[in-house]
Amino acid sequence: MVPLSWYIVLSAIVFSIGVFGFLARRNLIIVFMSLELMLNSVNISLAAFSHYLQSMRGQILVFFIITVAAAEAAIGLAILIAFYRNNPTIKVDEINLLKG
Amino acid sequence: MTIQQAFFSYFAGAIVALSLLVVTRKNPVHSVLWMLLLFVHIASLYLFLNAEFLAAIQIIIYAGAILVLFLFVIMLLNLRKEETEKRFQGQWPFGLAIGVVLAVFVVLIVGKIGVLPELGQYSVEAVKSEGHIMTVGKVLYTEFLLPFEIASVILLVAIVGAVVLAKRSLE
Amino acid sequence: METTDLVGLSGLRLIIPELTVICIALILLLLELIVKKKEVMAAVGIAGTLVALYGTFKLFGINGPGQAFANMFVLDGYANFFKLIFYVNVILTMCISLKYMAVEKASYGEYYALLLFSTSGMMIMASAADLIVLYLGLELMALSTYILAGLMRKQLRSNEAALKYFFLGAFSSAFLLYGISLTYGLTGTTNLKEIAASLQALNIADSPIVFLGLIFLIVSFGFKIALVPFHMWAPDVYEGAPTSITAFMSVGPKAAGFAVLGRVLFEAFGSMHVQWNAVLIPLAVITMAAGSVIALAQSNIKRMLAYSSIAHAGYMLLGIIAGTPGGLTSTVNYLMIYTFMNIGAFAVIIMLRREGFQGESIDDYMGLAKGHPLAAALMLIFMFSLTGIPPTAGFIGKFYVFMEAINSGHTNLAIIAVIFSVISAFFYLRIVMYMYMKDPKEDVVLTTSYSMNFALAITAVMVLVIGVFPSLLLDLVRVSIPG
Amino acid sequence: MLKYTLIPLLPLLSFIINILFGRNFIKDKAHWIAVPAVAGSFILAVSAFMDVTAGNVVNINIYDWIVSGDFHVSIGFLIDQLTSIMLIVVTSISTLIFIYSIGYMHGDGGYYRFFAYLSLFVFSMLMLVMANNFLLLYFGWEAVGLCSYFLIGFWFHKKSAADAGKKAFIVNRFGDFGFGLGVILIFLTYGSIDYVQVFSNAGSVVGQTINILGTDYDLITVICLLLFCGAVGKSAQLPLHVWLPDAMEGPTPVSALIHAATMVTAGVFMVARCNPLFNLSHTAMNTVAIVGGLTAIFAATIGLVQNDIKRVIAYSTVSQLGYMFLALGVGAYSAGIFHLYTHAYFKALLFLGSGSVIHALHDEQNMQKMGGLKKYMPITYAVFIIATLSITGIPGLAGFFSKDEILYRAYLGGDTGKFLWLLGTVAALLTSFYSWRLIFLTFHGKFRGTHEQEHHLHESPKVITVPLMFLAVGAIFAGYVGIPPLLMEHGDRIGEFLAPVLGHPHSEGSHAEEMMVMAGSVLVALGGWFIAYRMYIKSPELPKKVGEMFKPVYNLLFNKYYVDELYSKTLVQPVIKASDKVVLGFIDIKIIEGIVNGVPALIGAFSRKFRQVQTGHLSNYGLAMALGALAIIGYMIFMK
Amino acid sequence: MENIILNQLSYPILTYTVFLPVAGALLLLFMRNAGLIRVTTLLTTVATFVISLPLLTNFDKTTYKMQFVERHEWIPSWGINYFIGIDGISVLFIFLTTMLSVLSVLVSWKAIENKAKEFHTAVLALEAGMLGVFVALDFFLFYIFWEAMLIPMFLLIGVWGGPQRVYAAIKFFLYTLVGSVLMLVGIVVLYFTAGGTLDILTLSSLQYPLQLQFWLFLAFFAAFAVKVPMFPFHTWLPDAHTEAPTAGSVILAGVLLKMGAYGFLRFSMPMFPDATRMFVKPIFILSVIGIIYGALVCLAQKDLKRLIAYSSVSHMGFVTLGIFALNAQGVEGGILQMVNHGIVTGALFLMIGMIYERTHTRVIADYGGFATVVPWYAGLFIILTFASIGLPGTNGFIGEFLILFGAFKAQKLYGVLAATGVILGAGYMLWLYQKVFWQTPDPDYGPSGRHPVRDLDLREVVTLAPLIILIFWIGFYPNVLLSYMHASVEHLLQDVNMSAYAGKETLIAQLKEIF
Repeated sequence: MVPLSWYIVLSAIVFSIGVFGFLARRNLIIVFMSLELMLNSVNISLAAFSHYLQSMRGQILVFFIITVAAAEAAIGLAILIAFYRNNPTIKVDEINLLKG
Repeated sequence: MTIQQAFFSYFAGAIVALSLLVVTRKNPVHSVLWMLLLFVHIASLYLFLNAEFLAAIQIIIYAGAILVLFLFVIMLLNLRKEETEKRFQGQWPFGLAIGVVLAVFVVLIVGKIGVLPELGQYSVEAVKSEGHIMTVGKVLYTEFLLPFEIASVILLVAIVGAVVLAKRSLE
Repeated sequence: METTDLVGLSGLRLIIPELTVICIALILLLLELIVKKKEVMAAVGIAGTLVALYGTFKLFGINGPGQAFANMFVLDGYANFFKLIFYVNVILTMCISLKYMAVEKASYGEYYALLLFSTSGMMIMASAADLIVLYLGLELMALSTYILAGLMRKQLRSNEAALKYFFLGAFSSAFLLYGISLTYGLTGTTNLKEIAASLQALNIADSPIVFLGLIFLIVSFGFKIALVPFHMWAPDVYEGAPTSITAFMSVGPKAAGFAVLGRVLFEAFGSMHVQWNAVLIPLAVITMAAGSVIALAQSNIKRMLAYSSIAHAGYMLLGIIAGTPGGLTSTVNYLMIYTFMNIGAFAVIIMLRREGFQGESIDDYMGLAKGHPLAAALMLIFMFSLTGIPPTAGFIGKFYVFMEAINSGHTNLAIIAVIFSVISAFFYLRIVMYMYMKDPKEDVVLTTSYSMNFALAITAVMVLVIGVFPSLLLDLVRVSIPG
Repeated sequence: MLKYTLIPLLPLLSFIINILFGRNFIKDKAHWIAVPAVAGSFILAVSAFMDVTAGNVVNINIYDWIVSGDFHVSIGFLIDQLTSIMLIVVTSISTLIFIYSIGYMHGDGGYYRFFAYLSLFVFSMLMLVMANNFLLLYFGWEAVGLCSYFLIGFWFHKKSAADAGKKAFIVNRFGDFGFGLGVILIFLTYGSIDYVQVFSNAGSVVGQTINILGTDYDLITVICLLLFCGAVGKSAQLPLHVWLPDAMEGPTPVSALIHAATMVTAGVFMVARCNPLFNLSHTAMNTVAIVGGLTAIFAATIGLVQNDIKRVIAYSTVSQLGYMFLALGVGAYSAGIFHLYTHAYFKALLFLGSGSVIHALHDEQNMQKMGGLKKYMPITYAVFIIATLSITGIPGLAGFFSKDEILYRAYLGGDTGKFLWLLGTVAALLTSFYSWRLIFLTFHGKFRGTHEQEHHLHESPKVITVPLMFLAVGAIFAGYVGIPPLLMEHGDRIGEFLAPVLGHPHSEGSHAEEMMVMAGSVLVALGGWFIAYRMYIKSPELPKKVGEMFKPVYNLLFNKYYVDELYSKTLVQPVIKASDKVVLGFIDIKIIEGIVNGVPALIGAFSRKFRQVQTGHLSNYGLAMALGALAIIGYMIFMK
Repeated sequence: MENIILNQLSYPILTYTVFLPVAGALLLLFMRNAGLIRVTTLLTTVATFVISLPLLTNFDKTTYKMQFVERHEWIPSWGINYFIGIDGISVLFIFLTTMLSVLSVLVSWKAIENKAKEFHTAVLALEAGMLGVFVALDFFLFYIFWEAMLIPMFLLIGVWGGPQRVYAAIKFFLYTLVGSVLMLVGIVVLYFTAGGTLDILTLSSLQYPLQLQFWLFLAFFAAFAVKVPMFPFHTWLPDAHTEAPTAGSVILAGVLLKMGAYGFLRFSMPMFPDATRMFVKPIFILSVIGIIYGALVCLAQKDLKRLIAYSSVSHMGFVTLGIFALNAQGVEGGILQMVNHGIVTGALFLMIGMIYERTHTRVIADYGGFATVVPWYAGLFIILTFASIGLPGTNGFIGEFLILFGAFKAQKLYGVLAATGVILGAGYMLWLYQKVFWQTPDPDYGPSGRHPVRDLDLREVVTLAPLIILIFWIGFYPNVLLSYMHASVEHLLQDVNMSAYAGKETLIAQLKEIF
């Protein structure tokens, strides 16, 4: 039997990797993917909890998270495209018109 | 170490490694491809956890829809010069530090997870007897009707939003 | 759970307001195809909102009938009052948007639909009794708002605002989900009431894991209500987004964030009051400090109001920190008042915008009182209200919050808050000073419309009336959220 | 009662009418209102005097002035022997000077104003002497100061006049500061500030002490000394004498009335009035006497070398006031008042006479530019001689009687008394010298002014000379109310008259002693004349020689012991400098304003600094969020 | 509640008095013609004055109780009432406020050309606010008026003021706001300590623990000391006074400064008697410093208005000194001196405004010999000068004397030190008078000069006349005002001197406990 904590630790590590990606990468698309990574890490822990609790809720939430992730991807990439049309860059550190 | 633990260890190791690859590859297309592999591994983990339906939609939606969308956009934006430039930004050491510290903190805290509340009605046997998809469907359409409906609205908004924002010209 | 109604369709009655709003939004989407006049769209939107408002209070009274959908959805006074805030917010936003969006060349029909979608998301958040519903409502609201922020597709500012809002919003969502997952794992449920029961039953209220989950929840809610240091998006997004959306955002998502923050902390984690207070108190202090102080150096009025909005979040947080029903009441009361004064202020900002003139720089307000005494007078009222000077509503809001903070023993916090409110007075006064005490640089032409005038009239009158007869509002709040 | 009220009220009415309508309507007819008013007061005063001689001492309260807690004070009058004498002095001299002013001030732009102020002064002075409590006394006290301020600064376009007015008021404030505190202390001690109650209870607090900065002092002494502060200021005693010589910037009738005859004697009056208190404090009495004696000789020495005719008389006034205090200090209150009364006449005469001279010379006041006026102005010369004889104490004239009484009483006052007597006698010598010097320089010898002045020289008109003559009569005969017992049994009628108020002198000496003192004073008076005669008539070059010989002394005297300079250097300039440079420039602007403006500036600097945190980079924002979350988690871990 | 007397008149006189200006202000919103606006404002202020007169005539001087009381429910959920009434302390300030408002409208008749409507609206709003402060018997109501007043005053200074007006206005606003928000915290603490009421009379009748008293006193002190203003919180005053338009300066000096001291009397003393006694010494010290300091700074001033402004610091030092003497003479003198200061300094500002209209300079050195140029003006000015110095016969004397009396009675040393302020006061005022009015005038200002300066006209004399009359009236018959105060002051002092922690030793012991 795999202990629950293994899953949770895995989830935590992946989450942290996602955070690292979000904070460190320049390319917005990869930043976005880091976000997806974070969501997936949550999904792992939710599924694990769900399993170990013998409850359905976690899995249902995973389902919704995936749904929302899809919607987010659509909107996020649309925003990215709209932005790219006006300012052809997707470098995080080149986007600072608004500041102060 | 039981066999399950060994398998888990492999998958966990792979997931971590793949995650790192995703966030460190210079070429976004490579990242996407590593991510595809990552999703397959995660789906496998779901199977471990007796969540067949999740494994399925992980592949179908995440890999099939979302990642494809990413690929589309990468292609659309035609990011050639990307490969010649720095992949990390100036603050990456901070990002790394935060990532590491966060991991340490969270692992320190959650690693001790032990006590779980009383078990629910959906034991592995119970789910197996009815079939996972059946169980999920039942729950989804009764207990979780409201969230389900909300999710539908969210998708609608996503469509509308994507159209409004990304359409070349409205007038 | 109702056994006879497995699907829980009987609960539909409770979500009539939400349904109404969503339906109107759908109708607007369709209507956009046939109707070209945006006034009609706005009118339908406002009418629909009014129907929903009527529905909310006619069907359920102030206190609401209770729960539905497997206890995931709750309709109580708390939720109803927040809904009132959302209705007011969306109606006023629509009123001030009409001419403005045309000037910005972003007058899409979807605008109104998205406003309503966003509102419905907020309403769901307010009524959410389950973390899953809460998450979905939050995402509904957030996704709509991301789009709205980026609606001026041709303007880089707007794009950038949407971009930043989206990425950071998603980032915070991930924290939210992580928090939810930990909470779920430890308590075995996502239902707020059951979480509370579980914490009690399993005696895990002092478990660090639960607290970690709670911290993640607070981080993500803190993002929505723009607490320092999770506020970084706010100034940029407020500045870049269309002004009407800035007005909308500065109230709606913030209120919704407080709605869930209040509900989650009080209903689910009431037993961990001490722990979350230890987190919230420093957050409140630095929020008030950063908001008040950084606003001083701003030259763009939208940006300044963004920082002001951050500072106000700090004040509102005092009510939550108090940890009493009264404290919650005071926060809600503050939010209602904040709605009027903030949208009023933004309405005046919008009036200055016209073809070829941004009207966002503070310098543009020089000598406004000379050419447009009425507009200047209204701005004056809103500025003093935001400062919290009687006899405006802003004072009542602040007073109540301070009162509850002190009542719960946080006198030091109240003293810090009043000090920062003095600092904040400086930049509000600066606007007044520019309007009244400087000579105009150039002639400012105001863009007005009937709906704009209506919105201004409503906000100004409410600010003054609540300021002088606070009972009108107080009684309502106190009935909604019984102490 | 109306009669008594009318005494001060008539001049007040005159003031009000003149000040309101003088400028536009009355103009140069102002004396038609002022003179009858003050003359009316004089008649009423005489009537009041009759009442008092008939034994009717009046003490009436007109209305409650201030009521607060247990503090209660009325506007009310006490008309007893002392007051009635003062009334006569004030009103009679005023009337004469008013008449004199008609001629003297003729054609002045502020003619109406002059009469208005003078009327106000008379009102104030009458209030001062008629008051039946300390606070009302204080009212009159300050009010006469006000009038003095107005009248010194009457020709306000002259800077010196303006400065002098201000100086007089402010110097007096120093004295009043003490006086005011004295009044308060009296109430706190006796629970009342009515004369009658205070004086009847005066003895009840003997031996009580008051703690000042940790040391215990005798309560009554403190009270008396505080009151005496006021007297020092008002009567120009050391060290607050500096304002009086400067006050000569005012028109000469003012100098005569206010700065010689009446106002400056208010201090004497007040101390005499408070004799029941002073009698209880040996220290206070001695202080009064010594201050008086020192002032007498101090001012007299300065008077020796001054050239301004009015200043000489002014220093003479200071000196004579010192005499009066000397008398009060040795307990000879009636002698002091007696001298006050005689002095009023001869000093007013001197001033008005000098006014006549100045008038004739078109505002020339320097005696070195006069001389030989005898033949042009015989009447003026005559009255000057009379006044001088009187002031130097030549037997038979008013000054002789009062001065002699003072010196005699001083002589009787033990060892201190002897010393005081010596001071007084030396002062008398000096007085005699400078008085004669004045006459010789002014009226004898050759005229040293310009030809044009010489051409215009003439005797003054009737309206000026007639009051002079009246005053001359006073200067001769006023003394006969107080003939010393040596010359006439029961001759001291004024002493007897005042005895109910002032009591009897403490000690009586022998005839021989009295004779000795009298002879001594007559001798020094003649000696003074002789020296002056030697120096200014016989050998006019002598003064210069003497001056050269005692150059340092001469300079010291000529510069009035540098007292003004001393005050300026040690008090006035430091205060003004400190207020500008230290208080305003440093404390107010640098420190307080620095903090007040510094805090917002600091916040502003913070603001500008912290807004840079908002870099605009998405990832930085994310970093902040993550850091925030991390900080909270860390806090949670380490706080556990 | 026994210690109130309900309004016996047939109409709510206090409400009318307070809100008539508001009604007038609302009326102004519909007017365009500047002349009409002026007339309306004048009529409104006059009407307010007339309406307020029955307060004086129908006042029952024999009782300390609150009179003309009106009480209505206002915010029931917080237990807050619309509760107004006056006693012997506040009645005089009502009178002063309504009178000075009339005069400040009169003096602005020609001076205000720009934005006349806003100006007069602000003046009326200000009047209502000030009146409200003096009648409020509910702390919440009080605070509303207290703060609301800042807005019109801020605008008056900032819009119609002198060259440095913006700086002055913001300084004024923020400075006073800092103080009042701390008071706000104090109010709330008090609210809960008293069990959910802000009724001033109830709050005054309760006893609070010493430690609480200590802190609350400090919180209230922050608000009141700034308003008074006491050294070292005074620096807003010279700027505000100097830059404000004449009407603003008059109201500022005449009424606004009084609110701080009024606050001490109405709140600090009866509510925190022990803390009050504890703080007597520090306040005495600050007051004495203020007296001397203000006077010294005056000596160094080069600007007419600034000099008068700093003289206010000095004079208000007397007021606080008197009030905290805690005896009948001191307190009554303090109150009287507040009225006096309102009259005299108000009149001084009026006069400076009048001369400024003519010469457009406030620099003292630009003047000289004006007694020849404008004799009537000079004549009235000298009256004010001497009233300010405190010459007997003027109102200033009565106030100062009673204060010094009270202070001397309480603490001899401070009484003596404060009395030196009287000397300095004469110094700077006479210096001012000499510089401005004496010596030879600049021929430019003469009738044939380049900028002929005319003497006062009828409107201006009418504006000043009431104040001049009051100066002498009070000077010779102060009981006309003092008699109103006796009962209230006596009651106040009873409150202060009777409390659980009587005795000095206990106080010090308790103080040690606090820290």
